[in-house]
Amino acid sequence: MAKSSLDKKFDQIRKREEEKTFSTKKRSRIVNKFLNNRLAVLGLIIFTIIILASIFAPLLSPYDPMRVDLRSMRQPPSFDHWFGTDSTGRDVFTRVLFGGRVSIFIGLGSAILSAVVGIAVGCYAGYKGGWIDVIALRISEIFMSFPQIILVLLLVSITGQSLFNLMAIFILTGWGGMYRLARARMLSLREEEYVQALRSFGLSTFTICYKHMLPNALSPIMVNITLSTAMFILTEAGLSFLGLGVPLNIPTWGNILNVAQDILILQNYWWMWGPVGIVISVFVLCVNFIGDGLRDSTDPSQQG
Amino acid sequence: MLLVISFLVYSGLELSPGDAVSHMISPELASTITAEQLDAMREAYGLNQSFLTRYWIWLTSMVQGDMGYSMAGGVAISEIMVKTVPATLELSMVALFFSTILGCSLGVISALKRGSGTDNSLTVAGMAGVSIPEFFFGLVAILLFAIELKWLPVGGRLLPHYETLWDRIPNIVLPSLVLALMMTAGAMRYARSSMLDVLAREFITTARSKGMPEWRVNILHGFRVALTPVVVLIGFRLPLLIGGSTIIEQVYQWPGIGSMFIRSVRASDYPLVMTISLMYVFVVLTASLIIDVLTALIDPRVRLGKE
Amino acid sequence: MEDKNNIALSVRDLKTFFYTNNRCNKAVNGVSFDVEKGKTLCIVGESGCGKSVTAATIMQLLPTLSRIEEGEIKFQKDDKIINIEKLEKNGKEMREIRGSDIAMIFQDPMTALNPVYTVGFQISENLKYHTNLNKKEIREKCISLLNDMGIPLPEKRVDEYPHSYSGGMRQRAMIAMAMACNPKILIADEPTTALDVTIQAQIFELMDKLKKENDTAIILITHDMGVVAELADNVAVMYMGNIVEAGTADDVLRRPTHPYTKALLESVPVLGRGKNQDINPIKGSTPDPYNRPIGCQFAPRCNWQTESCDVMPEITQINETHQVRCHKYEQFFEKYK
Amino acid sequence: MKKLYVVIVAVLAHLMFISSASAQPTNSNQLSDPRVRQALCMAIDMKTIGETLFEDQIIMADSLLPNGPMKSPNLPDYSYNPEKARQLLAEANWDSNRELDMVFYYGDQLTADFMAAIQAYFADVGVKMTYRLLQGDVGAQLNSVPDDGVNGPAAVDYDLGYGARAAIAMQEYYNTFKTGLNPQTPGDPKMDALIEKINSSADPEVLKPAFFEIQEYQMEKVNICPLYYQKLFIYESNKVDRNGGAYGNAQYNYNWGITDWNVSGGTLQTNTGPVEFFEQPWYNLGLWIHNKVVFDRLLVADGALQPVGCSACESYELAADGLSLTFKLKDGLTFHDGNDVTVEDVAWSIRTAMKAPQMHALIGNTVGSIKGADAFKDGSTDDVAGIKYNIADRVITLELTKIDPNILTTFTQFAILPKHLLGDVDPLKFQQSDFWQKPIGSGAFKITEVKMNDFAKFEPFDGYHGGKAGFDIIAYPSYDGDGNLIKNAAAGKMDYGFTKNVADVAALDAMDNMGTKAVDIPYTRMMWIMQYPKP
Amino acid sequence: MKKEILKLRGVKVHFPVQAGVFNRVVGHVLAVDGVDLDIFRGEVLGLAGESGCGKTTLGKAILRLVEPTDGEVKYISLDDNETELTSLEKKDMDPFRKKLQIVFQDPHSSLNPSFTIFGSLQDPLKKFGIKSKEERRKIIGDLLEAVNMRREYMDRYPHEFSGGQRQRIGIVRALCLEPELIVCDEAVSALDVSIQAQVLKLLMQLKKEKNLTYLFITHDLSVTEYLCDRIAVMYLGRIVELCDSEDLYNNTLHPYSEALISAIPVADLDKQTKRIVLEGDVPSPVNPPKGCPFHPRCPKATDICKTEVPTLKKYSTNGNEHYASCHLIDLPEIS
Repeated sequence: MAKSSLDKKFDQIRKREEEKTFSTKKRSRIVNKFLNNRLAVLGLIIFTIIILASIFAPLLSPYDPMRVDLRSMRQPPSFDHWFGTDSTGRDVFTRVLFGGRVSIFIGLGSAILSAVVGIAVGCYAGYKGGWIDVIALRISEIFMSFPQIILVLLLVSITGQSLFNLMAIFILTGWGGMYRLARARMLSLREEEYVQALRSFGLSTFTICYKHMLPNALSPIMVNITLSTAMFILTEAGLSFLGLGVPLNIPTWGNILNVAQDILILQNYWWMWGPVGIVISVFVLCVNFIGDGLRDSTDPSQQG
Repeated sequence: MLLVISFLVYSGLELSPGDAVSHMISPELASTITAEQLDAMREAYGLNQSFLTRYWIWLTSMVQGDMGYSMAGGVAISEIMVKTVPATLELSMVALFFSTILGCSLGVISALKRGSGTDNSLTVAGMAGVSIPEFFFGLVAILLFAIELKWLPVGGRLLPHYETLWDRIPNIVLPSLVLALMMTAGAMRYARSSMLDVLAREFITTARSKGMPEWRVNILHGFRVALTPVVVLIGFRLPLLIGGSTIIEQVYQWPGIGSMFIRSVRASDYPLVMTISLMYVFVVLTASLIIDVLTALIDPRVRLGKE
Repeated sequence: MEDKNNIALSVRDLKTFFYTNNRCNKAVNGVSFDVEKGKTLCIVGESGCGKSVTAATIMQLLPTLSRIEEGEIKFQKDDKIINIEKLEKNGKEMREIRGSDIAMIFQDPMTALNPVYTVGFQISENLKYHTNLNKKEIREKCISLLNDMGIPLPEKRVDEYPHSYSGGMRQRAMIAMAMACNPKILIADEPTTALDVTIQAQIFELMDKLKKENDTAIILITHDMGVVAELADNVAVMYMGNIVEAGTADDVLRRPTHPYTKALLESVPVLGRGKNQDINPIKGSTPDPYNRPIGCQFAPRCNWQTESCDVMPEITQINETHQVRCHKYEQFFEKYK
Repeated sequence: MKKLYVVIVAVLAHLMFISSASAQPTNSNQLSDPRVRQALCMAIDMKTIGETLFEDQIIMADSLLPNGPMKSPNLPDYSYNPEKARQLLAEANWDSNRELDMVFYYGDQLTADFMAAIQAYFADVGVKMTYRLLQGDVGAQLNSVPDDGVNGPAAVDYDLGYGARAAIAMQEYYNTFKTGLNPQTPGDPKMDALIEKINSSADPEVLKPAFFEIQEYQMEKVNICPLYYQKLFIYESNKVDRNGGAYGNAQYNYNWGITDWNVSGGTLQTNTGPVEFFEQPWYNLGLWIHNKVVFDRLLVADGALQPVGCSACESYELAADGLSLTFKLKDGLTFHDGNDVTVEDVAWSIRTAMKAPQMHALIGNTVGSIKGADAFKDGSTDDVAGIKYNIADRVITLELTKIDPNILTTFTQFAILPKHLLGDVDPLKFQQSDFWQKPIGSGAFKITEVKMNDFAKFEPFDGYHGGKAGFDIIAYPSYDGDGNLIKNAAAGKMDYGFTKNVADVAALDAMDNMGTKAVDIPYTRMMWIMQYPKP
Repeated sequence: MKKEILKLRGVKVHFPVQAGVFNRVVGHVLAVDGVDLDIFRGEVLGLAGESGCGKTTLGKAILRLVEPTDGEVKYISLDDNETELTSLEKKDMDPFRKKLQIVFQDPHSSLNPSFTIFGSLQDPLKKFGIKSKEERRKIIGDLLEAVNMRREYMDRYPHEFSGGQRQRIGIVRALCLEPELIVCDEAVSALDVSIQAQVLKLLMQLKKEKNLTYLFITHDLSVTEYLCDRIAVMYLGRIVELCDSEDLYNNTLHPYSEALISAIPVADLDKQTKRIVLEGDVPSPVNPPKGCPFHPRCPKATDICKTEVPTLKKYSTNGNEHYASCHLIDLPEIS
């Protein structure tokens, strides 16, 4: 009987075990598992590269993202302009880098802030229950009974377009999910015996729920933060398609990609939308990979 | 619940700049209209009444089943709904149908072949599916299939002379597929993890211990149980689907509720915005109710109203 | 040993290793025992000793990241000896044995039954694959099985879902499922651990009855010496993947020869012995399966440990039925006689 | 001391550069300083922008008024001159930390790019500027006029605005600069007088010097910065043959000979179909396809929108003093539902137009100058004294209180609507009538099938006095400037339409099946400059 | 002379059962349904019964980890001051929380996985006035040594410990405020037998050293018999029998206790007795049977059992007080 690949792997492990040559690096199981997830590691690497590139954009590109050079518009990629130039002769590569700053700031910032709000409310409400929980639950239900993009549209049209408003809206629409997650986690943690032990000492609610319980609820929240980062970045792009995103004078990935609406550009000037489309997709993909990797590595029920 | 939401939306609209009348005037011609004319229009539309009065009027007529009239064109909102809701339903249901079937089967395959090349590539493909901005995906699909290859129409829903169902199918293919593909990825991930979850449960071992063939164990015992959370999660994603269809409707000139909503929001057409928002909420709430019913059908534990 | 024809299942030098997290866990590391027809073999040991893995191995119900390394599992099926370990994991032959010749019941009846199918359906699946009965006959058989298991109103209960059963009834249903095809061997993996004592008593009563009526051999896996005392004909005591002592219940309980067996017996209070009984804890704790002691696995916790214990002791046959895996069994045997 | 310095500089500047405009700020807003406004105008290199961004499809502008006989030959030169701009700004003590706020209301990419270009040019001369697309109530945010039309403060909050002014009548360009009517420019008695002058006659020769004067005065004051004159582009697929029909300003109605067009395949596909309803035709006069083909007018214009003769009228007569206009209607005209078109319908249409709020200024001016219009509007009379008609004779006479130089043009655009279907409608809620779900007119095409949001189908109308077209029209609901136009054209779903977006032109010209034709139209793109003090 | 530390009078804990769309309360789980019990200083009182009988809930109700629906829990201090605990404000409860502590069943969930042992344990000490870190470390270190663990272990995380070690840390936690009474909630049930004995021995030793009182909750009667001075047997939220541990085995009065004892398998081939197999399952505590809650399963049930609820009456066996609630005891009741 031919040995399957699994069998071969087993033989290897067994040999290692018998020769006592297995790696005994002292790393936490979660880190280990995450590092074993090739996609997640790849995601983390690319994620880091994109973030660093955005942060150090001025060092990486000699151009100013706002500098218009009408005489050199719509040039294909060249040594001078890696991603070519756009309709006003701005360097697309530079704009993608600078756009990344804003887009990532919006995505990550909104995700983290909505998580902060959601957790703050969710932890307390989940642990304490009572009318606070009822009210917070109702409010989150109101927000969640709208399809998110519809609510965002509604709010954008009410508050007007600006970076700050957009983030505020993302937080407003995003905290509900985090709240529910934190709450659900708290509800199950509340039954854990160490929590009951703390209660039997009469410790304050604040200490119990934010100091002792919260750290144990963090891993699914981390996963959720990554996933909402991805979602917010995509929503930002979708909103700029509808003309309701970040004001056009601020370069964001969504605003840059928006030129693809013009079929002429879509057909003839691939460099104006291709690279940024790929960067958005790859970045979101990486964030998703990281999220998935985190989920797998922190989920005790799955072995691998 | 609906009441609270309606009040919040109404007050929100009150806060937004301008009203329906000022939106009826195009900016290029705006300077030619006098303030008196505008006031006369406001009076005619009842916009000079206080906010609460207007809300009360709107609410009472709504309760009586009268959705009122769109301000921009004076068209009965019920009529607009009759035209746009089926379009959106058509689109999202087709997308939901395909994405569920495709997502579930791929997810199950992925779970059963866990760790294999198939699983990995499906996972990556699924992730990629949710990582591309949907309008971008839609536009590229148009470029490819409608403009370059000319296989499918660029958009629209009904065409003159297109009477039969068969005639209309080409129009729905692209938008629904694009929407479905975005959904599939999610459904697949849910199905996969749910299936993995179930496969680790003890009754799967029990089923195996009865000496049944693997397919029966996996499908009858595994998938059947995994279905419940998948159905619930797909239900929870329904708002996402409806939201997603908003953008796809724009891209494909699909005359649905989403594009109508965007127009009415831009035009501050209060009655229309209100009705559509509430309809969205209603759909979401109904969906969750349907999901409850469905889960009850699928899961006997819920059916009997016990834990 | 006794007449070969009496042996329903014979396990020789079985090794099953697990390969999770890129490590190798020698969960079952050379186990041999025989299961006699119509007798109850109790495999007893603490958690992690490999007793459940042994059961799963016999059924070939191991998880993906594990495999049978060595050894033989010989099953006597209609005068034919079948080497179970050679069969394909989910192949046709293995499936034919599973459920019909060897059946299994599990520890937690709450999770072992599929919540979305009726109990009747789940029992009938077994019959469908291993008998030629038609639908109606299957249903009748299901009802009669439930009736035999002492479930009241079986005609009604057969169409109910597991969640409307109580824990004890679920376990009865599990047994009905397992007994549906009159298996030669019933493997019961801690069948009562999740149940209350009064329910446990009911289940034991039932198993006892079935054994007598159907001449089924039972492999009962448990951690409770009390259960062993009540039910076992033969006993195998497992520790860290090995059987350290085996024999008839009489041999093992009255004349424990391995320090571990002895310690196990002395560490639990026995009902009726009152407050003045002496219990002696075993020192230390079960070793990490990835970091096993060299030689005798029990040595670090053993009061009788000597240098010779650095080598794994061989199995020694004390008498016809009683065997032990200890270097010092003789002194030990002497001292505690 | 500092004040003195400012005065000296101002005086010097006055002497050196600017002849008549006072070269100092009139209020706390630095933009009220004409030097700053001049500098801003000179900072923008419209020539390069035109050649690149606008693909050479625009005409440079030097004043509000389009090129033509009314154009003054003596306009100051504000073409690209960054050095001078910097110099002027220095003289005006421009606060380089101030960030100007530019607003606009076109959502297309080209405009965004244009704004980015202007931003860059401003930055080059040391002026900071950001731009934003107006959302929500654009009219109010853009055009609210301050209570005090001379001293402000401004009723709206922006510094610069990018927008356009289209007009049929040349006076329309300037009328809003009257004291108290303009949101950006403070009132000025001289300007008021000049405006009075250009409205005083219907005779072009009389008006010409008046237009010269007002142009020159405005450009000296630079209270707007003209950017470019917009062309309009009519596109057609190779299925369409106009058969000699003229091309003209397609935003309005003109004699294009549609009944003689040849359309291969027998169906003309176009955009500007209805979304929720058909817009009434007195507002955006020729923007939608139904405006053009479903309704009939009394007179007809040529491509340049000059009245050239009768359409529904048999004859017309404008009195020598310009204060009375008489039409005689053709015989046998019917609406699409078979009812006769009578002078009653015409009279009712005019009366209704006096009250209906959404009204094109051209029509508003004309109907407003009819005798008794004010009394009718405020409800004190039920009839308009200046409208006299005889149903049997099919004659209607309009008497005016003052000269309306554009009255004939008005009736080339003013659609006659059926009284028997709309007579009961409240003029204030004119658009709300059910009629606009499937309107009935007396034009060349009748509406036969409407799927709101999907398409509307028009078929030739037998009873049209101008002949019967040989093809149907299918109109899809998309409009000028949206991205769907190009998609649909590429997919062969577009046979006719017009656009003002040069990006569309490039895309359309690149297609094998499509062609475009540029038409000069009176349509000026400009930059508004807020000269009132900040609110 | 025996002195009470706790007096329970008519303690009831009812949980609402919610169902339906509006989460309406459709019934109550009568988890504890009227318990009178005295716990004496220095004794080990066993609380035995099957799962769902309310023993754990009762234990938690004493510490107010669940709020009793009704009844009184009185704490009697060494100087005979009685305090009714259930009516106290939360913050007034603090001094008594120090006196009453609990050890839990599950060694896996009883320690916070994100904190070191010291991190988990220091907050209660801080709260109860031990401000300096050195002092806190000393207290915890000393206690760790008292339970045969190394002082350095306080800086390790729970996952580095085995089940038995965790359970000992759980005991340290209960001991760190020097309580008078410890509720041991199934404290050894989840442990392997070899470890179980270690913990039992440890508990006995600590009791002696620190003068503790235990309320020992367990389903395992053999452990109870070994460890406890008195045993209370619960069934469906009520105490059915309460007596000295030896009397329970030798002079069983209640048929339920009798069945329970006989059902326990004994690891002694010489002591095999005839099992009394009870019919059916424990009824749902939402709708307990009328009359004696045990009557549907009782092999001896008569008509009176179906209608009348028996009360806990006092009898005497072997010269000791012996309480039982059964209609069918033919011993003279002692007032």
